Amino acid sequence: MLPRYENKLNEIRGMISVMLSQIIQSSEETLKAFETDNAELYESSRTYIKNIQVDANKIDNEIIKTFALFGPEADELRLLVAYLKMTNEIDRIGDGLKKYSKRLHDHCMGGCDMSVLTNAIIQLHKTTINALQYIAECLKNINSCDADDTYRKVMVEESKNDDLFSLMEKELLNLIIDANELAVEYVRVLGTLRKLERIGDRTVNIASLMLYAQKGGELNLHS
Amino acid sequence: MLPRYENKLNEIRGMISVMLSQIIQSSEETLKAFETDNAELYESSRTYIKNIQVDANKIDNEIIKTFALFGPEADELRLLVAYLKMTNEIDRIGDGLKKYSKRLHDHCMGGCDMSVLTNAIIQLHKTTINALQYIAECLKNINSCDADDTYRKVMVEESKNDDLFSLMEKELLNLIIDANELAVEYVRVLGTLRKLERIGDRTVNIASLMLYAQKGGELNLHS
Amino acid sequence: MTAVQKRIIINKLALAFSTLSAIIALAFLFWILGVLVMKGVHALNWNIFIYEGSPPGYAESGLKHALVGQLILVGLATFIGVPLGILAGTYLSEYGKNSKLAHTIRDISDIMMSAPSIVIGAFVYAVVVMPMGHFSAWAGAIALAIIMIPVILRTTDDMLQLVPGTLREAAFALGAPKYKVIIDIVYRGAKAGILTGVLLGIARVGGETAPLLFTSFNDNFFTTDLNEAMPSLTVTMFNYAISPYDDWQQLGWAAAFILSMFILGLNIMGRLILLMGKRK
Amino acid sequence: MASIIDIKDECALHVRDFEFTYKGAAAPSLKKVSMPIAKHSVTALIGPSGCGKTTLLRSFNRMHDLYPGNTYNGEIEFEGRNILNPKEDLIHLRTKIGMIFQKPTAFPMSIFDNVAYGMRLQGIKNKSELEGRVEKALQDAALWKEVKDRLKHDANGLSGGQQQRLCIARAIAVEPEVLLFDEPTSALDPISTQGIEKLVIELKERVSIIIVTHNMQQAARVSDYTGFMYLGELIELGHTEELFVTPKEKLTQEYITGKFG
Amino acid sequence: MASIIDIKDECALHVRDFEFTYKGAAAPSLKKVSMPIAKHSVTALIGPSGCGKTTLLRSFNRMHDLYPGNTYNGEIEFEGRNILNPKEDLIHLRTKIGMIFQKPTAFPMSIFDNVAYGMRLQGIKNKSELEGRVEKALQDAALWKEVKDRLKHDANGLSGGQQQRLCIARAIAVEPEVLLFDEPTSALDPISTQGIEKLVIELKERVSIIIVTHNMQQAARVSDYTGFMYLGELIELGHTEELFVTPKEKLTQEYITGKFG
Amino acid sequence: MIDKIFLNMTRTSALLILFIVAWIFVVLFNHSTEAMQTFGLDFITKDEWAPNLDKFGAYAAIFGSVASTFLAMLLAIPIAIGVAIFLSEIAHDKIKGFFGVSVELLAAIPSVIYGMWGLFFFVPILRDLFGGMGIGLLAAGIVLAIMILPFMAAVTRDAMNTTPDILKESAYALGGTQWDVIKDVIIPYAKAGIIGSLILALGRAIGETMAVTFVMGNVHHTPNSIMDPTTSIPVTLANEFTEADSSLYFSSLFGLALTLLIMSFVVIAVAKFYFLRKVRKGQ
Repeated sequence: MLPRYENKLNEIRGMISVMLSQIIQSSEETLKAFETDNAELYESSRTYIKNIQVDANKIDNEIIKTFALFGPEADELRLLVAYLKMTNEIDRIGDGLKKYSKRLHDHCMGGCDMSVLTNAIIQLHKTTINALQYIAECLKNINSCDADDTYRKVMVEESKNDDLFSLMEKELLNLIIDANELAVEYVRVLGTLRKLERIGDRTVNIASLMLYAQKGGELNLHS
Repeated sequence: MLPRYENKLNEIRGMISVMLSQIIQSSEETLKAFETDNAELYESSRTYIKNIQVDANKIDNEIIKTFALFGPEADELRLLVAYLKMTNEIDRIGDGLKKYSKRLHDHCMGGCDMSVLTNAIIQLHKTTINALQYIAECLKNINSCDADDTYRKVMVEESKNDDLFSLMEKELLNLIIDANELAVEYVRVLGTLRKLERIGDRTVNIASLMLYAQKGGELNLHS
Repeated sequence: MTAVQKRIIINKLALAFSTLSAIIALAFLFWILGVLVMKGVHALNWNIFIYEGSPPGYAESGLKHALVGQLILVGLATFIGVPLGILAGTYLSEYGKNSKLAHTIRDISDIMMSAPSIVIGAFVYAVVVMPMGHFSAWAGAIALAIIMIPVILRTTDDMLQLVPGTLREAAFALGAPKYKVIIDIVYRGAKAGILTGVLLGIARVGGETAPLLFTSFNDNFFTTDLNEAMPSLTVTMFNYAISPYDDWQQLGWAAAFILSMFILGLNIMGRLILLMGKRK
Repeated sequence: MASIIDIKDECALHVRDFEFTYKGAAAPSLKKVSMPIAKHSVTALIGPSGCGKTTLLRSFNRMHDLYPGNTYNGEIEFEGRNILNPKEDLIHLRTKIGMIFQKPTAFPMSIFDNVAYGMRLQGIKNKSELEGRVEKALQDAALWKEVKDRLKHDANGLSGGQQQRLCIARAIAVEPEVLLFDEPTSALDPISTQGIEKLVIELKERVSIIIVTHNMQQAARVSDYTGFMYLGELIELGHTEELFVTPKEKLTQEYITGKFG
Repeated sequence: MASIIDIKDECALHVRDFEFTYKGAAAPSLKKVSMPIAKHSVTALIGPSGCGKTTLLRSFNRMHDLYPGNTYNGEIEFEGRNILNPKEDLIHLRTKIGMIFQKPTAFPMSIFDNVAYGMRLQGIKNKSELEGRVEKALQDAALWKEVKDRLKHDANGLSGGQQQRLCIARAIAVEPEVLLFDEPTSALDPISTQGIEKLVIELKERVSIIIVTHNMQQAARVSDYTGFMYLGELIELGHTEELFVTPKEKLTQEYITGKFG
Repeated sequence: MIDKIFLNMTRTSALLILFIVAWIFVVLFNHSTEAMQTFGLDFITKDEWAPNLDKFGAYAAIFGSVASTFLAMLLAIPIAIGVAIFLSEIAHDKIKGFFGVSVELLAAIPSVIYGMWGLFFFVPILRDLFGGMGIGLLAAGIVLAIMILPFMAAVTRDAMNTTPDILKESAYALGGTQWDVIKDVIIPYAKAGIIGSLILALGRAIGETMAVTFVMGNVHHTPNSIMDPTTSIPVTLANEFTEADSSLYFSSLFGLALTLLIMSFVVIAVAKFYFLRKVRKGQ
């Protein structure tokens, strides 16, 4: 393999890793902001992922160039296709996270009583961060990491995530019924938390893409 | 170009076209169901897109094979990458539409008073169908269609879509505040309509992918 | 009988015929070779190398005069013919290439290569022997050289052309002047081929009798004077063979054997050089 | 170790534990090769030079028999018999299994006579039958239009790509069951190459095709099955699409992604 | 009509309205070609056979002058002067612009002498200087390790790929500014090809490289700029990445997607 | 500078060949004018060769040359082609190598030795078989045939060997037998080369002196049967050149030499320009 080709593959992997770690940093900082109720942290958490869409598009274009120049085959082909699909997911994660952070910030400044939810939110947040960390770890050594294991672990986090969200949804709907004027606000909170829940789905997709890149078979994604 | 390669490209385009037309049929039938309040139509509208995710994955795998066998370059490379990204969007549209249809059905059977929204929903629905039809039309002759024009038209529908949705949201939030027990139901309606609104965003992405396939430049997607 | 069966039978017949003709041909050829070796070895003894020719009946007669004369004649011819042949071949391959002049020279020299050698003898007789007034080693050597030049010219031309054009271009691309390219690259690349050509050229003239008959003529005595008639193995062999004397005929066979071994040796050497060149 | 696909369809040829040793060689050049060759499909053989792919190909029509001293072992099944049998009628075998070579091999005769040659060997003399079959073969080889007005001309006047198609016409004129292609485009320009590739794909409707190529992309483009060979062994045989997307063996993977060496 | 990129960096060569006509030809083989060649980068020339890419390459070191009767027109600027000037010192020019050929052209001498040849032509006789520079050139050509113990051996004993690297060592030993590669891997196996491609990429640190290749993928792999030629014209010159993803000219597009013919 | 000197050296050497050939013609022509003026056409149509009467008619010598060559070709061609086929297509590698080299080495043996063999070993057999002296046209023809056989076989084999392996293989691949391949592929492919080399052998045979000097008989008389002794141009030259005692005799011998040179020139030129050129074009 030409060093140039190898460099290009590494470069792309690196760019995706950077995006992922920005997302992780951002979500960790959002969590911190929520725990400490710190407005500045909310602000700064979003700066990490400001350009995530631009980055994702840049990566896509690099992948296309790699296709054009090196005509990848077999594992490299699968890897690049997986990357191409991953950028979609990461981009959406970034977008969701941005909105989540902003709206959580708003909610906390607003009048809703979040206290009943606080623990659950922290939990939801943590499972999300865990899932993100698993995939970031595996991506570092995409050729040799245990993608099967990663997939399993991410799935575990995702189902925790699902359960937590169902719980909170019930809680919130109850709140809405009672809240009158604040109902609208609670509706919004629900929407906000749903964003976090979605991130979990997408991490599953990423894990399954990594599995595909490593093992082949049919590419299978879930919405 | 080998006939085999050309066939493969046509086959893939055909598969995507079929998916799109299934989506259009499904959404048209949902609209009809909503207009005539016909439970059976709701049911049948969803059968069109039952397998959309499977189909999307099948297309992705065909695209990967084409990459492996024919090492596409230039416009064909761009087209295949665009397809690979498009299947994501179409898959999500299908998923959204499925849920939308199901939930709209539920709402209509439920107790909310939708009368104030009926017109707006029909409008929203129509703009969505229009946008879908524009891209389906362009896809038929992806090499020669006026992708610029399609993109413009889809954008127009999308902004109509946005406006309509903001209007409805305001309306619904008002309803929620007043509705007490029915509040939860209204929250759900909002979520349902948001699904339809999302489809609009995705049609814009598809239109921009087609533009990329034709014209090149940098690949640019928006969440 | 099907078409295929018919073909198989015809095939067998045809192959049998060609095998048979090969056997006939080789039988004759080995007969000749056998005679040469038997007669030659039988007649071979040390005296041949020690004594000069003498009238029939003398025990102390040998071929020393003819052996030395042969070497002088062939050596002289090589000395004249080889440089001229190589230079001319160089011109054809490196400068003339596909020009009309080069093609004319090539064609004429090919024809010369197969021209009757006795005619060359007559020519040299007219232009060397007649003006000098007597036979001489020079005349013989010139006749042989004239026969040799086309052989060497042609092989040199062929062998130089075998050197790939890109090799020359590569040398030019490094900034080498033309004569350097020819000497450093082309000659070196065709070394084995040229050497083989030279050996084959020598072998070719070594066996020539006809052109010597009336140029260097013959002599029964040892001489190294290039301005005198000079004995050679071939002419001596011819004279002895047609003589009615048994001991002269014996000497003739010995000469034939020695000469044949010499020429076969040159041929084998040439072949080996080419083979070794190829193996590299 | 090797990963050989099991072909469910009918097989044109079936190689079993096949070993081939060149005259005087210490070790066999092909080691226990077993592979099915699917009927009416294109099977490509790829691998680095010296891997034995051409040696294997030339075993299918016993081409090695032209040079005495080579030894076969194992079995190659064709039409229910083992063609490695020393008593195999090679003339018959070679009319059933045709071959196309690296370089175009137009015989020094007219275009018509080239195509008619194989049929004449089989004893067909009827002029109108010959003419009909020559035309058909040339049409099948996508050459008829280009040469129909100069059938009597010397075949050496054709371009390289045309000559190669002529050789294909000559080979299919005798209606073989199998066609062997030995790097058929390595002496051709890209455009002629494309023509030959098209032809290979079209021909599989009627014959089973085995093609040896040093050009991986060519194998990808034209074949249904691909076999990867290395050091005289068949490492992997699979559906082309699968082999190029998800090779089962590490060696195959390394070869097709260019990591060798 | 042509789409030629404007190179902002310094140029190694600059071709302007260049026309070239072979001896006795009615029409020029190269028609008004204008192109910049970027310094310290690899520029690839691609196009169907007969498009003039090799003709253009061989104009850069006036190789055509070896065969009299060809005519140049226009300008090729190199180090501030027009090298098409009939008074140009060709021997000097060719030491500044080296060339690697389709087939390895190892001279019939030892490995050492091969590499030293160009330096000796320049009059360098000092033995230790020669030795040092030969070693360096061989190292730069990634050949030192393989041959350091047999520098006195005949260069023809090397493999094809090694010989081609030897030719590269010989060319860079005289420290040229520009290296011309004329399909340098067309006679090599895939593994040696990879070695040469690696080398080309490494060498651009020090020299400007122009490479003619009939293998589009090779151009894609090794070059920074790619020029597409057709019927003696330069149709497009652009960044390789852009040219292969989004060619500006329809002809380029058709060529790289294999739609020609 | 050095370039120029080198160029001039090579060019002069090359031109020397042309000069020598022209010179040969001029010299032979000049020396034979006396004979031509004296006899005119009679020189080649009359067969009376009587030095003591100063009558020189070369018909017998010319006839002898042509007849012995014709006889030799008749005998040698089929056998040479058979040998060539055997060497290039039938023989196994080891035999091929041994026979091939033997044939080539035999082609290099000096022709005078063939003549000696003919005289001492072959002529007696002919004498026993057919009576008479043994020496004569038939003996000359056979000895010439045997002498040119190795050359002919070697060149014919070389021409056949130029047939590319894959061309042969593709004929086998269509189900051809060895003979099919030989007659349909190899011989047509090498046709021009084979004919060209046969004619080259013919040229050699015409000019051959030493092999036939022994067995021709050197009698200036047109033979009545192939067993009759006769003479040929080179034989006459070899035997009589040094004995010529009158200028007309001498001039007649030069006339013979010129005739011979023209004959061989024409034959070889035909071979080269017509057949061998074709081969070169083909390749």
